[in-house]
Amino acid sequence: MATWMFYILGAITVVATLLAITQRNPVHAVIYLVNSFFALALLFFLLGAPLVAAWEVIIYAGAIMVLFLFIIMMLEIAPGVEADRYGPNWLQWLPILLLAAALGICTLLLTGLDPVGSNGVPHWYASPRDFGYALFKEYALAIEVVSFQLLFAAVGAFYVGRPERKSKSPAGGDR
Amino acid sequence: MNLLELQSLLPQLILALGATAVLMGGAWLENRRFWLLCGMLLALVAALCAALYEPPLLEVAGMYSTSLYARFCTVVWSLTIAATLLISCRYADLHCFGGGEYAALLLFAAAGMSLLSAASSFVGLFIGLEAFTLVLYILIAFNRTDNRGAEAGLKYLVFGAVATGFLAFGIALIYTATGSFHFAEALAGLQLDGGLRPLGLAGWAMLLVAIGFKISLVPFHLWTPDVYQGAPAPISGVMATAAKGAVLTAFLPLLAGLGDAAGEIKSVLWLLAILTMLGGTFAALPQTNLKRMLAYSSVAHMGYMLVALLIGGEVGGQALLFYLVVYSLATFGAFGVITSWALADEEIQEYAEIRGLGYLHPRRSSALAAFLFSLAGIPPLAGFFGKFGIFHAALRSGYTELAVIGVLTSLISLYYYLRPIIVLFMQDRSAYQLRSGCREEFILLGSCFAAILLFGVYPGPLLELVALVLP
Amino acid sequence: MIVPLEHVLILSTILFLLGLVCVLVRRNLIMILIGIEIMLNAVGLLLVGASAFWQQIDGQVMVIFLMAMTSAEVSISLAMVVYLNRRKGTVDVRAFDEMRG
Amino acid sequence: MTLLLALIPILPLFGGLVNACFGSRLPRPLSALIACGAVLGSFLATLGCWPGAAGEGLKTTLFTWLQSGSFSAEVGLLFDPLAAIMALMVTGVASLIHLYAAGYMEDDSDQARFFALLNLFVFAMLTIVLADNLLLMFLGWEGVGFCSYGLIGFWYRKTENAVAGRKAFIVTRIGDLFFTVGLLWLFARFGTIGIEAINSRAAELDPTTLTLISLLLLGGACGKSAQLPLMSWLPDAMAGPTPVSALIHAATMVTAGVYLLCRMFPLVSLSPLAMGVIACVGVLTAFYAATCALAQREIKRVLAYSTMSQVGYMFLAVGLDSVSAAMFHLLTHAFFKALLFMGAGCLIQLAGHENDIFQMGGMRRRSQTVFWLFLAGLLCLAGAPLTGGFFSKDLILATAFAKGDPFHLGIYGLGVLTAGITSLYSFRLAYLLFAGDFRGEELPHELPKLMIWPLPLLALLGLSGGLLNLPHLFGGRSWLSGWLERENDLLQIPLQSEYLLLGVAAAVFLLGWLVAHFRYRRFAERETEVCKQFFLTGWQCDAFFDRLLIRPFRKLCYFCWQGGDLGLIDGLVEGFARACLQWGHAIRFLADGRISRYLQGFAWGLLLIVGWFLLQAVR
Repeated sequence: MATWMFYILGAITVVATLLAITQRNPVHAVIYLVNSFFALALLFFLLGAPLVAAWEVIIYAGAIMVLFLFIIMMLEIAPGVEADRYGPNWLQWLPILLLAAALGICTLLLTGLDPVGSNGVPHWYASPRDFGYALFKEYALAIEVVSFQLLFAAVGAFYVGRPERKSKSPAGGDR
Repeated sequence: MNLLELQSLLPQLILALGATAVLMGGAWLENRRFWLLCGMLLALVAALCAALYEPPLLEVAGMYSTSLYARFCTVVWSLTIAATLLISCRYADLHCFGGGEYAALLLFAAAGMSLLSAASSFVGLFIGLEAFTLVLYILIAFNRTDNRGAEAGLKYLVFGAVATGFLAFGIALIYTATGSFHFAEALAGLQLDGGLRPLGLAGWAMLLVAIGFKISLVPFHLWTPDVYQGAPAPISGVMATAAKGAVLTAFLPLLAGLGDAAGEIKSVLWLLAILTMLGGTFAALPQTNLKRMLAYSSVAHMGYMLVALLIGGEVGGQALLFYLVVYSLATFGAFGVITSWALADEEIQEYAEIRGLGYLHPRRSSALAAFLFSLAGIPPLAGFFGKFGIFHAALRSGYTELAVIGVLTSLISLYYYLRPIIVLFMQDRSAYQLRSGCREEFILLGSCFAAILLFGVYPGPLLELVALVLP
Repeated sequence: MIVPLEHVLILSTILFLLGLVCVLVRRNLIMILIGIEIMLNAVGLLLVGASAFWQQIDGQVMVIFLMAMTSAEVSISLAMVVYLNRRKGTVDVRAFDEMRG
Repeated sequence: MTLLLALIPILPLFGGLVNACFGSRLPRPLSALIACGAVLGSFLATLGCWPGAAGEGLKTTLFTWLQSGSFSAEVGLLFDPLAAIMALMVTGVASLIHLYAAGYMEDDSDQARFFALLNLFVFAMLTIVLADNLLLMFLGWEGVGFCSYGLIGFWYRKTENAVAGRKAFIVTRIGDLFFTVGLLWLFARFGTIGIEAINSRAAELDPTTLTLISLLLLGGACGKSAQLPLMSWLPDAMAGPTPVSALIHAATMVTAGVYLLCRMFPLVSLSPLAMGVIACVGVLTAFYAATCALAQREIKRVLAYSTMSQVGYMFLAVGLDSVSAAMFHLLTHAFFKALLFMGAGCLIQLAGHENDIFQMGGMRRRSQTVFWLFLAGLLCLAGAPLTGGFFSKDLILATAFAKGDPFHLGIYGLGVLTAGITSLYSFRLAYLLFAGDFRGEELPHELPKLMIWPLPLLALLGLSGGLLNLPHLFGGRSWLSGWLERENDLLQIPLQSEYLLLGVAAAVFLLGWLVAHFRYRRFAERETEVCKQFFLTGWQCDAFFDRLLIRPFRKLCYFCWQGGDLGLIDGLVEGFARACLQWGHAIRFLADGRISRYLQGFAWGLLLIVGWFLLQAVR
């Protein structure tokens, strides 16, 4: 059951992401991406990380993507902004294709080295209690550093986004 | 997290809390110079504390070590930031920087760098690296009246974010392969007989991309000249010295921990070192802009340091740290001179603009010349000993081809280091009188100059110190 | 066992590559940032998978840090977008090639 | 005491640095005051250290300068009797010259640069004197070379001065080359560069090596001390300011060669052949330079040749195995030659910047003081009985005579002849300068007081210099020989021969005076004779070297330049440079400012790394 769920959710994620990155209109892209993130959140849940799944929905789908939407709307970015003046650039795709091929070979090698089955992801569940314990006990220091980081990111966003010596911009400052 | 752990991270605590305090104070009292000097003082206190205070724990929270090596790095980065704050005094006035924010961000960058150099786990490494990268995004675009600053900020932001993606992916792959973030276990899991070793190597490939970006190795260097050119000169100075140095110093124990299993990784580094030395040197040749030239020169120097990294062990580590200090002094000094020449609306950086400036501002010009000479590795300046140390170590460790390429490229590099010096002292001048330097700038440039001269004539103590702190 | 580890790996690699493609071929700054988000999410998936594989909680904790970092980065980058848009009136990255050589 | 010892070289260094860095900002008197004060302080420090010098001497290591494997070079000072007496002379004479220079340079706009160089010169000289290892000594050696280059060419806007500076630098560099080779050879043999260590182990060397090393050291000494065949730079070096001539080319730098040989004497004296060569070089130079001095027209060139000649005597003394005689003559010579140079500076000033003695004359009427002082110096130079110069020169000649074998008797004969010539040209100078009427057109210039008053002190020292090493014959106790612990330098000849020698010396002096009196009492412009022309140009040495060395060298250079350099090397180098630049341009255009292009760089880079890993995995 869980195995099937994994593949279905994986397919949804990939397709939604594919659609997201090919959209001409950024608003549509964001909406597709939210879809992809929902599926990803379910995958997290499936892999035994309920808390991460919840945060994926809250932070990524809820906050970050909404912020993106907000900015797109605020700046009135037209869908046609990146109409390519030079036609499709094949050279651009070349490294990607080669990279995909290289990674494919890597995966093949990997599966060749380790027969499938010996290295499976087991059913495992990290309870929020364990998680919280680890987060605030072992990684308390990291939490502190990250919180400082958020503070200074907010300061920076405020500094950069503020219009010159006039009113405060609502753009970046209040995240 | 208990009191002992906090005590062990006292320098970083001083930096981070000091940054917050300066930030909050800056909101109330708008005195730019006061906050800059205050920030400088805090950084000095942190450096002093790291140098003198023996921390009670050897490792904090399984993420950061407080070894002599980490403390040495903390001292160096704190001093760099203190120097940046000092030299920015007038620059900030000219460009109407928000004093409190500027000082706070730089202080926090110092905290991030020192955490990065002290990292003993991938979580710590990631957080430390991101901490100062985030701050740098803002600092690059800090000059809000400059289009180039905005462009530079954008470029660094996009590449930085992509590099973060690679770094995170690399760490995730290594974690997948070994099941631990801690260096000791993670690296042990990559030993030759590890079942998931190929996965770990893929992780290392990603990691190398990210590191390659941060220390601008060819072919990940393309952003470097643009960002250095657009960023405010003191910030370019920090990026060329401390930001890169912190990544290198974090990388050194990582590679050392791999031991014999580092064969493939070293061979990639070998390739990157050759590419970087050649690419940086060649690209610097046709430059006509001082900051861009310094950017490419920093690329080339990263190649030399990569050679030292590759040699590894005591010899390589010693050569690397010595070179890093010496290179940082000279590069920072060069950017310091550019800072001190800055006008309110632009920085003097095109060769055409500095023609004959040597006669108008002889002291700063000769200091710049000395810094460039040191970078070129001309005795008796310290750069010579640095290069000599690395190439000597390379020869002794059997990397003859790297030493030969290094010597060749540093010969070629004379061309682009001498060019601005010649332009500076050309008779038919087109430059006009700039403002005379302020006291802070002279103190700083003077001490940089004295240091490169001192380490060139009498490198013994620094060499001993470096040998002492090496893990 | 839910799935072999390799499959999680393949899925996250595909996502990572899709993000990279988005970063490489799009010229709209917003889309480039979105591509970066996709890359980071792929990392999150791999970390969660590895965490389950090793039955350790560290990987999941790392994902939280990653998210925090991402949100900090996004706040700065979007502020930057606003700032750049104000200066140049566009979010097309091709407009920003004043410095070169 | 150690601190005091360290202060000796550090004070002039400090003064020089202060003047070099801030000199142009300081008020003029202050800059001069700092320079003089530094050297004077150094002199006082030397006096303070004096009691420690006896016997083994003071030793101190300031810091380790280089450390590489078994090789270690320390910045260490050695203050033994030899160094002490030399240091005292250098700082003392330099103090007086600094005072004089303060007056001399009163109106020069570049005073600070002058004093900076002068102080640095004293520092470098003291480094030579006090160094306890050869490497440090070599540093000082190069330091004095550099400073003298800067000082000779001090008025660099005149091409002639700059050329003279360059010539001095290059010729002394040739000598330095020998010194360097000798130094490295010694290091290779002993694994150490400590002077004492080398001297004490010198006997371990086989005779051939010993002789060769000694000759190499002699080559170095010849370069610095302007001995044959590296002598041609000294007369030209007179282009510098007079205090420079006084300090560098009379009192200190030219004696550095003698000092080097004395320092390494335990090593050098083991090789009889080298000693013979040193004696020959010395006496030949003395004779050569004395003849040249006979014909010179410029006052400072006369003095320069006389310096060369007197330094030749010192070399002769070293070659005769008598360190104390060499040091004795070095000291008295330093006093009276500094006096002569400074007096010459005064006379030039008085005559309105006139160098040519044929255009002077009658100077006595312009200043009595200068006349008497200058005359005192000349008497010492000519070896008038009972002056310092008389005793020291006589000791050298007597030592030669005492050896008794034909070789040394020949040397003695040449030395006596030279002494006669010395007396002759001294009085020629005196008559041309002071007798008769003034022949130039210039009006007299004012003489600053500061330029006068170091002179009497030097005159006193020069005249009474004999007391330093007064022979037993005159009731003295040969203090200097005792101080240097070289009692065996004392003469072992019968009393009557000693009287005889003294008589010969006095007679030669008188003869020279008489000839000069009859020939130069009344000035007459004589026809230029061939012989005179020959002497005037220094035996045509410059021309000889020009033919022998410089022209073929130029031709070779020209060939290398045209054929080798322009054709082959430049072709290669420039081609290489052009290729590099083209590569640079190509790489530069990768960075075209486009973000998407840069991002592709990332992708390619990742591809490179992954591909490299894959390659290795396949292999």
